[in-house]
Amino acid sequence: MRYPPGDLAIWIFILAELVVFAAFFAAYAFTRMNNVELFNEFQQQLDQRAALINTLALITSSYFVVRAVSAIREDNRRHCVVWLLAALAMGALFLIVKMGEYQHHFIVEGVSLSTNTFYMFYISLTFFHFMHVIMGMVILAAVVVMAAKGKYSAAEHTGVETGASYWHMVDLLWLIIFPLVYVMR
Amino acid sequence: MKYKSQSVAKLYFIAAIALFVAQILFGLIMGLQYVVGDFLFPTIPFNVARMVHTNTLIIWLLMAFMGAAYYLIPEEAETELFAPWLATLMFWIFLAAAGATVAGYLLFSYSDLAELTMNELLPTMGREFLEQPTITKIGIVVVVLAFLFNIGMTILKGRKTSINLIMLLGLVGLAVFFLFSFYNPVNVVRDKFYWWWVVHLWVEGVWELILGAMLAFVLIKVTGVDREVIEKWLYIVIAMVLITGLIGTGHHFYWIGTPDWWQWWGSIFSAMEPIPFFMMTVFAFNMVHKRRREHPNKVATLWALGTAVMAFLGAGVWGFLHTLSPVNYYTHGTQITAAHGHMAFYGAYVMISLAMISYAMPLLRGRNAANPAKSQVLEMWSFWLMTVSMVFITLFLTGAGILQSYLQRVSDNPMPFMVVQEQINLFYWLREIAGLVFLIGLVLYVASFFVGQNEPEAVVADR
Amino acid sequence: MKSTKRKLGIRPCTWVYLFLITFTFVTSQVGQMGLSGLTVSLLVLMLALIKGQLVGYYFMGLGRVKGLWHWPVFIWLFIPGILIGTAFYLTAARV
Amino acid sequence: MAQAFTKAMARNIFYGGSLFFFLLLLALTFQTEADFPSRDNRAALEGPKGTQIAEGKRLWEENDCIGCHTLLGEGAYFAPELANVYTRFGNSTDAIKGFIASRPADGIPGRRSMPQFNFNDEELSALAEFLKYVSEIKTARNWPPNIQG
Repeated sequence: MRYPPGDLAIWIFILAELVVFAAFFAAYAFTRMNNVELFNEFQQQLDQRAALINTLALITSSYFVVRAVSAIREDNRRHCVVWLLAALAMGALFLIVKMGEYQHHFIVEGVSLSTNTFYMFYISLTFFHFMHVIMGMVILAAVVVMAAKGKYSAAEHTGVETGASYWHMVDLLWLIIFPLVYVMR
Repeated sequence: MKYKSQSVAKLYFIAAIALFVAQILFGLIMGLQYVVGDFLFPTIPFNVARMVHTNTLIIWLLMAFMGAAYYLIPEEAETELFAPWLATLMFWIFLAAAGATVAGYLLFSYSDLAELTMNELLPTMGREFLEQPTITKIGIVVVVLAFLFNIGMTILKGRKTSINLIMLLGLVGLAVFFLFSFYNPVNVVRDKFYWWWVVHLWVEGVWELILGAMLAFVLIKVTGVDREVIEKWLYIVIAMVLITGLIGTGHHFYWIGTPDWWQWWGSIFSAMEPIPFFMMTVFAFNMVHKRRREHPNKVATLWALGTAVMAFLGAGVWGFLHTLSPVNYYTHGTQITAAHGHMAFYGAYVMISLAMISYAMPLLRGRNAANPAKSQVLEMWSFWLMTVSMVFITLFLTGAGILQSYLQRVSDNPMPFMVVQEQINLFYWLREIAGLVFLIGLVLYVASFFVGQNEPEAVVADR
Repeated sequence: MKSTKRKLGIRPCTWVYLFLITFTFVTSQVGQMGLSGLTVSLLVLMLALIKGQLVGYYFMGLGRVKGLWHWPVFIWLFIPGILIGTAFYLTAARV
Repeated sequence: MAQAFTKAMARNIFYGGSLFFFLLLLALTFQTEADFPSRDNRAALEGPKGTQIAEGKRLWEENDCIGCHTLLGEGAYFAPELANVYTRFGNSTDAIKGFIASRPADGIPGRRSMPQFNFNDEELSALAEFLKYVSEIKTARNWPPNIQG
């Protein structure tokens, strides 16, 4: 194969998104250089357990999507839909846990983008990613609807692969955010 | 020309070129005032010359966009314009309003103009690029609404192509974001913040949809490449424009009292803004390379390729130069901004308008496909003169800006503004000379419409 | 694509999934224990990059793609990885 | 195998991506509005002083000062930055008033000069108060970089 699975257009989009996040990651790491104490102090305010659950949720969700793609490659539409729904459920779990985290930081602690540099990065990175999870879920939901209508088959399932590729990117981003923002110090 | 009603575009294009000439003349006056401070003082003070320079630019670009819309939308929709008479009527209203406004700038002092037009009822005047009296702004809204209605109805009754939809979306966005020009709070920070919703979201947002649609239309016509291919690239390019450009607005929110975190958001997203311009360059050259036919209108192709290159240089590269907040800290509001503004406006919007005019005018004037060779050669000369002199204007202003930033802001003993201005005088003289060359190019451009009219049309030699 | 009949047993993607989960627990454990320092950070970073590569290679399916498109995720992990690693190294060197 | 790159997908990305980033811009605008009170010196806009500042801003606009000067770096680049002119003039509104009032009507031979606007004392005070208010806006990194603007 010369091209990645799914529509090439989504890959151009994925590349653009990856570049933006890469810039944010590098900015985080280099800004931390001059604010080590601040970063270390406020990193400890973050909820490690929530981050663990969320990482597991996204990885599992990504795995379910992989299974959905293999199901449609075997022309098994019903399994494809079921796996995608399971992936969506995992995405929803992520959102719920994340909202719990935000509820604590935003409402209980009253933190905002302007609180300090660490929270600026924490909120920017995670909220931007949070919006991507929602976007990814919207895409997956559209794929589920199409799959349920029987639009995909073993011969033609570019749509499933396109949605899957985007969703894996959402997972991929989190795989870096998790250690960078929550663990590395 | 396939549809009779497309001919209304001709009026718009002629007015656009006339205003373009006025814009350049006032640009030269300003350029001279930079070095001969009392030139025309106090008859035409600098601020008046600048208002005329920037406002005629905006108006002639709007004229060109409307002309382009009236030309390409019926052709794409494969139907006559919904109401050609409305288009003609709106043209005269728009021209009269524009003429009256410019005359107002020149004949009255600005404060008298404000009083005369009852600015106190809804104060919107006196903000950069939005200097038009409130009544003119309302006039623009009325004209644009009538225009949108007209082209919207045309699209509704005809074929719905991607180019038409994107053009329409861009023009609707233009109208919607212009509404922010009526919001003028006393709070300066808020005033500036929403002012950018007009200025940035126009030139780095919806105008680029218009640009993209016009470029795609011209490319389809002159290259004969499959519409499907051109349209999908168009979508990708403008998607990237908005993805980077919407949050890219943040590069204006570094130092105007807006919160610090904009420095990160603005820097990161606006650093991506050259990407769509680069894609556009690759796209345009690719399509011309893959062309399925040789179009006799060579000069239209030249303008289209010129747009792709110069927009990338002016908006992409020169924008990137000072878009990162640590750099912008020193360059904000210096001649660097002026350098970027000149090349970006010329490269993106002036050149695409001229590309469209270059493609459409021969057809509007009753030719089969193109102007006679003699006329085209002259227009190519004007292309190179204007483009090369604009490159030099930009380079000289960049030189001036770098020195200015250093002397006034970076060095250990910052000098006062006016002292620095004298230090960089040489660059302003060079810029003015380059400006004169630009004017020569413009004169040739206008002349190209009259040269060789009786000669036979250019044709393509068989390959 | 040639389809081969799968033997019964665990699919490759499931193995990848199990690896990802394991690595995640390791990373999380490091966090919970409050371990810090350059070596720990770089190890955690390394784990994350490996995880990313697994996702790119097996989940996104780039492993089977030949040519230019084989590389985007790898390059994406590599460059920020180097940058983040450098920044943490310089930070540690400074203290 | 299906077509690798379709117009339909490109279109979806355009609409979806634009909507996504526009919503993000709205979210960031919301946050900006929440941050404004701590930066934009809005306290100065209350009371009789506030009325005077509003009058000053009106004069600033109706004489197109932005056509030559920059204010917080925005405007024309023909004349000095005015966001910090209050501090540059030694924190004195009187100095600002004196400067504006003393511009020669016929300009300065061969040099750039500010026009004579014939403001009365009340108007001069309003303008000076407006510029003082702007100088007290809290900008990031206290931009402009130095007193020269």
